[in-house]
Amino acid sequence: MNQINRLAGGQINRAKELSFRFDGRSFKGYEGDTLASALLANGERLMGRSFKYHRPRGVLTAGSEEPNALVELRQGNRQEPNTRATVAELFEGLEASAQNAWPSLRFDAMAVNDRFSNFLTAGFYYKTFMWPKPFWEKVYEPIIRKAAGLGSISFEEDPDLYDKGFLHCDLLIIGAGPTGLAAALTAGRSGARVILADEDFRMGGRLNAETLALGDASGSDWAAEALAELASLDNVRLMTRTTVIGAFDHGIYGAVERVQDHLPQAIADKPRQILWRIYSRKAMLCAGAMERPIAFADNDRPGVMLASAVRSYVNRWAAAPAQEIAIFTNNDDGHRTAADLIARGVKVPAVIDVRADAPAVVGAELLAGAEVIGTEGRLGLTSVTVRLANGQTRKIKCGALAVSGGWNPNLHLTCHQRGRPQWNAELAAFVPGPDLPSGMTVAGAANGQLSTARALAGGATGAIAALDDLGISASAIDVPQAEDAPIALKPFWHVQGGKSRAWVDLQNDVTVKDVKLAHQENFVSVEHLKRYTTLGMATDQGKTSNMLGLAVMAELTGKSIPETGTTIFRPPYTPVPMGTMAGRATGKHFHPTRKTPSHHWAEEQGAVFTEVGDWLRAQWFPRQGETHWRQSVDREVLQTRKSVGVCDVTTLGKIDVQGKDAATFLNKVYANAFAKLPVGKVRYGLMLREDGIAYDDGTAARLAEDHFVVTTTTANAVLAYRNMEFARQCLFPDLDVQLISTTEAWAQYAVAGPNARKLLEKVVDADVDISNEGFPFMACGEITVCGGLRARLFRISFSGELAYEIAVPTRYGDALVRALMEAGEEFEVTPYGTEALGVMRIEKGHAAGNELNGTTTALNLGLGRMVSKKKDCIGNTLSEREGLSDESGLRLVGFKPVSATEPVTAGAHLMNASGEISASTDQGYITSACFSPNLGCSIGIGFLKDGANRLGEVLRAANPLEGSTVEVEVVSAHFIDPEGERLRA
Amino acid sequence: MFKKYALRVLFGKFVRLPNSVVLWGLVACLGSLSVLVVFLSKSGAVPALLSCFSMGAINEGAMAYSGLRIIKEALSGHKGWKPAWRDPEPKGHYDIVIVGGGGHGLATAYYLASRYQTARVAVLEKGWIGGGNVGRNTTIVRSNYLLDGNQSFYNLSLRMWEDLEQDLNYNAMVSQRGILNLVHTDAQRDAARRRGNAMILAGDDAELLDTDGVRELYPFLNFENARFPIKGGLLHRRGGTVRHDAVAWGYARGADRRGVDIIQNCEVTGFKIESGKCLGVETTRGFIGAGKVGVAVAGSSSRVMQKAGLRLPLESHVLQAFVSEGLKPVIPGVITYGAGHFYCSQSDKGGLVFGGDIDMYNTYAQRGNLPVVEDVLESGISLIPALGRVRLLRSWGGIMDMSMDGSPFIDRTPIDGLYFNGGWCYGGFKATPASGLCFAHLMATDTPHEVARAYRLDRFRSGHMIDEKGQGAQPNLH
Amino acid sequence: MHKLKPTTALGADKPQIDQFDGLEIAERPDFALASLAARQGAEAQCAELAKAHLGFDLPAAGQGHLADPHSGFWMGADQWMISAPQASHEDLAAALKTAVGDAGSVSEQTDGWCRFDLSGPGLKAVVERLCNADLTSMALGDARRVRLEHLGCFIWCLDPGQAVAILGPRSSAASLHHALVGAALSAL
Amino acid sequence: MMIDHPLLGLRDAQEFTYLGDASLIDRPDWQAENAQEAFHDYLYLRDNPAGEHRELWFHETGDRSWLVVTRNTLTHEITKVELARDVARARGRSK
Repeated sequence: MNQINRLAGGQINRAKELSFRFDGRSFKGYEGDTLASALLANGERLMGRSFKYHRPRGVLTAGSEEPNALVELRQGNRQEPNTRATVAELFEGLEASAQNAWPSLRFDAMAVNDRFSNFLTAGFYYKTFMWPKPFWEKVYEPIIRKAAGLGSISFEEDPDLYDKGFLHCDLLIIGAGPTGLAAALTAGRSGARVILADEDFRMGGRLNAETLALGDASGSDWAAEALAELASLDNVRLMTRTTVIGAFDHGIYGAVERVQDHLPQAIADKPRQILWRIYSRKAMLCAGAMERPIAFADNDRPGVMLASAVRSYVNRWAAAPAQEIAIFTNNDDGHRTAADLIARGVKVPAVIDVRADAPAVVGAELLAGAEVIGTEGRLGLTSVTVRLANGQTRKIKCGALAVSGGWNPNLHLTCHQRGRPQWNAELAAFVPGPDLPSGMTVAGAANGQLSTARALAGGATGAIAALDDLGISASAIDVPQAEDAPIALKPFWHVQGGKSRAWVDLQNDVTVKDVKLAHQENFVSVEHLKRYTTLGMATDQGKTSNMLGLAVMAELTGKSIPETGTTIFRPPYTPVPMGTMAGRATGKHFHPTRKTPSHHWAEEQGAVFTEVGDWLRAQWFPRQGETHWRQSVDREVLQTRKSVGVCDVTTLGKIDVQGKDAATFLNKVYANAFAKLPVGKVRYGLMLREDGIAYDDGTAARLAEDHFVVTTTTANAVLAYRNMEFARQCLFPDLDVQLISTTEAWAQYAVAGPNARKLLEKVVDADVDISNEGFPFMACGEITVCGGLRARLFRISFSGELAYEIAVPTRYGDALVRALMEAGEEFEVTPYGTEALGVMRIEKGHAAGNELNGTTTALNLGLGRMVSKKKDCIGNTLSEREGLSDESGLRLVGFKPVSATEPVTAGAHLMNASGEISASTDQGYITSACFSPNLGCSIGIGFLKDGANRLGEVLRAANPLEGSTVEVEVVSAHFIDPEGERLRA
Repeated sequence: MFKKYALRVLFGKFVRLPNSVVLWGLVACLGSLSVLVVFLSKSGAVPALLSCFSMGAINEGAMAYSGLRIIKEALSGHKGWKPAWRDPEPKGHYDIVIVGGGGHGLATAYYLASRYQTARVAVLEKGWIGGGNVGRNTTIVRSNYLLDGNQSFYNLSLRMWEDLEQDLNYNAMVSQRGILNLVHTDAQRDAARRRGNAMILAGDDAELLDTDGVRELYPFLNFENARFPIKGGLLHRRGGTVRHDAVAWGYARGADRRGVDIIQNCEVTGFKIESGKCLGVETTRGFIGAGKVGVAVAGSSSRVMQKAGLRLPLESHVLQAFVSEGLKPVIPGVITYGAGHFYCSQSDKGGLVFGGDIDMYNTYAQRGNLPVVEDVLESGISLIPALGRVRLLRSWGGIMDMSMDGSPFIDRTPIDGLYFNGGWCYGGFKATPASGLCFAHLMATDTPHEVARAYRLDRFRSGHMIDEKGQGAQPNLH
Repeated sequence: MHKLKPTTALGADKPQIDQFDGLEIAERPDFALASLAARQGAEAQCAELAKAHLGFDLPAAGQGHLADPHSGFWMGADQWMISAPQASHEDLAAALKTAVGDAGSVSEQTDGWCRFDLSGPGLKAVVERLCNADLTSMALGDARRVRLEHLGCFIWCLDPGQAVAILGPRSSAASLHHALVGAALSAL
Repeated sequence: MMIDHPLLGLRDAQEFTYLGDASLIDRPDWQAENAQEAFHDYLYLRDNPAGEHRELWFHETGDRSWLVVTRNTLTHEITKVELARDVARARGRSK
């Protein structure tokens, strides 16, 4: 049975026949079809099952608002749940399967829920499943979760690429129906930068779905002509398959372009979809309107459709939903549908019009003042039962029912900034309110101008007005003659009476009965109604149901619809793949990767790398025969302390501070004093937040009276720079000081260990004196290395050894590290990574990130004396608050295990030697720990209440998380060379 | 492997039955119950049976919610369901007026009536109850706090969640599915260890997982191609989710049953303050006198308290939240990315509920902007690449009362008889039961509840911040 | 002359060049960079001395100047980036400092940045996938700081609509390059 | 959002880092009698208005200038943008 319901004509390419599969069966369709139109052409009405009752469902609409016809598209790692058959373009080999049905779409066991619907009313689950208590999580909820949900995912990584982009325009036109096309022609001819976006793969909107004439051309021909002209204009960008999903602040719109969804195979390196951020100066919403259904008993059977959708399928896709199509309407649109169907040779058994004074119909029987009170057919409509004006009932045989309850303007985007729609009594619909997103205007049907003529005029004049605001003058285009039918509608929402349930929200199975129950239980506010019944919460976001629900509630409360409330819409306009919103910055490219100057060299050495912020740093350098990382790290530490080691410290933030007030400025941003630091000297500095908490430490080297180089921790480089700019621009605007980051400009290496000087002497140029006298501890200077290359040398030490940090322009960093290693060969120099660096700083009790955790003060860190009381600096005043200056508060101390073989663990909490182990007896915590190869045991540093006065005390380090408690002795945090003789050597 | 996993999540941890058995199990239980009731209704035993089966709400007799009640109503056309709460006219004076008909305000009223026998209590809501953050959050409940001052409070709150449904006779779907906070660096593991230990020491539960432990729970996370590899996670099994709207409705119903007047569409426009004492509130429905006034209005805290001339240590920011289209079971618990802004759970209805960071700028507009959406999804897809083709259905925004240290306030104000509850940042939902209880305790007894002593408005003056994140006095960083 | 061999930002000894249908992406290690900031109260003097040395007026906000040997663009309030061929101006910063003396603060920036030149008819299509710079509004020499794949970069107009230089943080050169190539493959 | 930068024109707010109320410019005198009280109010208390709000934004991936933006917190409408340094000077801040 090949395309038994395919009619002649239509905007499909019959030259290109396509095969596809649905629910395990093969079908044929044509290029230009959607999955829905192709299935209808093949006589298939059953396309899905509803969410709760698993009722058989067919297609209701011909657009993205479809609530029923949801399928799983494609296979394997491209399996795509909840795809609307109405917008899925047909392609050769398309595979779609039914979802939320078991074992099959035709026989769905879960349809038994429908039998129990009387027990499963709105919100029933709030009232039960509470007994016995444990059953909720163990029995009821698992069953409910299993039964709920729609489509399923493959659990495999999505193989497709997603992209992002940025566009700029004077005028963004959303929707390419008659209104949008008229607007685009007007604006395009004026030379303004125009973007015309439409979600469909064929622009023209209703012009492609109606048989109306524009001037002497058919609607679709006129559209094609207009599009051809627009395509020829460089200043106009046509974006088909592009849905504007959100209206954000100040003229920024989000738009999703579906680049490859209509292709059988993905093209390598090309994105599946693109998220465009459109910067518009003005925007026109020309999104048209959506027809709305009428609720009546069993109005959810496959074959019950919106009248406009029926016209779309018949006129655009040449696919008749059935051989006999009855019509149920409260307005003239139903009659237009009848005319179109009859013209295409489809039998129209009756036009059922709720209006007693309905106009006559040619070629079909008119049942004026009649209502549909029931439908029949298990998997598809076979007949409808009608209550005639005279009260008699009559059964009418039909395979489809075209329903028209009037039109709702597509005003969704006008609500994205919380704008509220207004009620329009003539349309019996909400139209855009006054508070629109800045820069947006609305025209055509979206603005309640439903006739084609008004749409065209609205688009043209709207564009002129919008451009006029921008100082761009556009001249009027001559709009063609078109129908200008008045609105002839009798507000009618649902048929009273009828034995069975009448559906309001088809997908979520919300019926008129549920709305009544909500009202009965006082869930009368629209938001309560939605949340209690789940009305409008389905994947169609209530596009076809919200108005109906509101109208039913209005009847129940006896209020008008606007009094009852409005519902506003939120982004996205239609559901968007999460991958599209993510774009390219995922997986390995989630963040940029920052590499140090020695990265390639370290790779050659077989280094193991670790993430430090966005940086990749060498963690350790395994040598032949080393089987465990500890072996490598221990060796690096011991060798550095014994002879000499080299470590890439480029990642530390570097900020150039210049100006005649540079020293004064540093006095403000550092807790300790810098004014008197001599040129050629470095000083350790501690930065506080204004609240008195220490947040970063580093050094400042004075290269000249008016020039300092400040270093920050790797983690805080950006923050420290921002804070310094804040101080410079906002707090001390008249200081002569200039800042610029030079973090990336200089490759910097620490050379540490007893032989550090000997090694460096072989690298620095002969005229540079780095003897202890010529270049003592904390000296700094601009020197030359390796035969004249400019470099900076600082005699500072994180390891506690005799140490220097040497910096050269980054492009020479690779060469310098090789030179240092070569020069160090005779001393068996070792490169060391962040692990060894960490071990050595813990052995010296230097604070780092784990200690600067955002809650610790200089006092806690044992640096209280550094905070100068003689000068103003950020943070000193509030650091004196009682809560922060407790003399017996937390202090940074060291810890050693009482039994040398036991581990000290960072994150363990400190408890007194005896007594209970609990939060109330907590004495502090260990922040950093490591195995010290020099002390031959593991050690740690951390914060202990009144720590300074508890040296020698034995405590318990409790780690219940990992089931261990270790006895530790409180010691000075300076485990090695407490007098600091080595670094002065 | 994924199929096997899919099956496991499909049937949940405890129920390992084939599809059909599960299905017919449900049918059978409903079926037999209905038969039972039909039979019993003939014998006239229904009322007695109902009251004794009404699940810890005997006091409510036949009004109580229960499975049997549903069957009874179903068989009698659902005529018997009464309004979940009344819509009374405001009285001229109440002993205690609560400003704010959100989760915290309604819970406060419920506990005032149920635990502190406060006779005349009103809740004033400018819109419709439950329309603020209690209806806009991502439904997570947990007690995984580090600092003294927070621990005992959230510990109590989580214990109250565990008994909530029986207490309220309302199924708020408290579901302790477990919360997993991932760690990606050694420093994060150290911090997680410190936190996990603090949790255990405070009487909460925590487990430190390694990479394989995480893989066992969530095999489909990005383990192979991650920018920031998953090195483990801190698992809090008693954490989970709760159906947020139901919390507001359950408290409202419970409070209403106990005589509390819930007055919707009643906006407070000012306070009547004479010689340093608050005597009541001016509202859009006239003056309402009160012995005590408690304000629990979350994101609107500054605007409301400003009417009493008070400046607060907090800012209002918008937090966006997102839900995907409905899916068959994917994510059993709650998972939180440690290298970006993303956390996610799956509702019983099937939607993935997720969120990330706030929009960063002060705002009272319940909507956000695109950069944060992109940031959240970049993080989400980086963590769970299998979600690429799942569609984002809806986004919304809630206004967070972001405090200066990320911790809340439950305290008196300098104005006699005026009390304040706020500063919940985006952690307000999980605090609802304890917040209500402690605020009720404070107002009823004029002494702070022992677990909420630290939540003082003047703690910054004395330097006693409760800063879990260590971000200092910048609300948008907490 | 010193004996240290430079590497490019991508870590090779030769600059990377990628060809696409309509676009060339060329790594440009051959430029020296230095930042110049006017001292407070010495703005006019700084501008004067800089002009004498560079041969052009320090550009206004958002603008730049292209010439040989010196080019430059505005970087921030009273702050500019100056560029010159590396081969002839290895000591660009030092020379500039000598020229402006106490009227300006100069910092070497040569290796703070990596530079990729994008040229060809496909430029617009690729740039619109990378950042929010509106090429049609950029005149010769104009420079904007933009956010590109989470990186703060400069985009510098070398030939309106035809060629730009993109300067990014040197340590992230590989990530930046990956983004540029990815966008080119995607858009062209 | 778009911020109309006084020097660069309209820039995407995403290029900026937000700090908070512009009153953070008015840092108290550390030597004043009630310095600690003043600093407390300065750092911790906020008007947090629903309406016009003067606030500090840092053009982080831009020209590194701090701006004072006057923005409505209900509508997000921006009515004024100034260089923070000019504002600071106008408020009499100096060295």
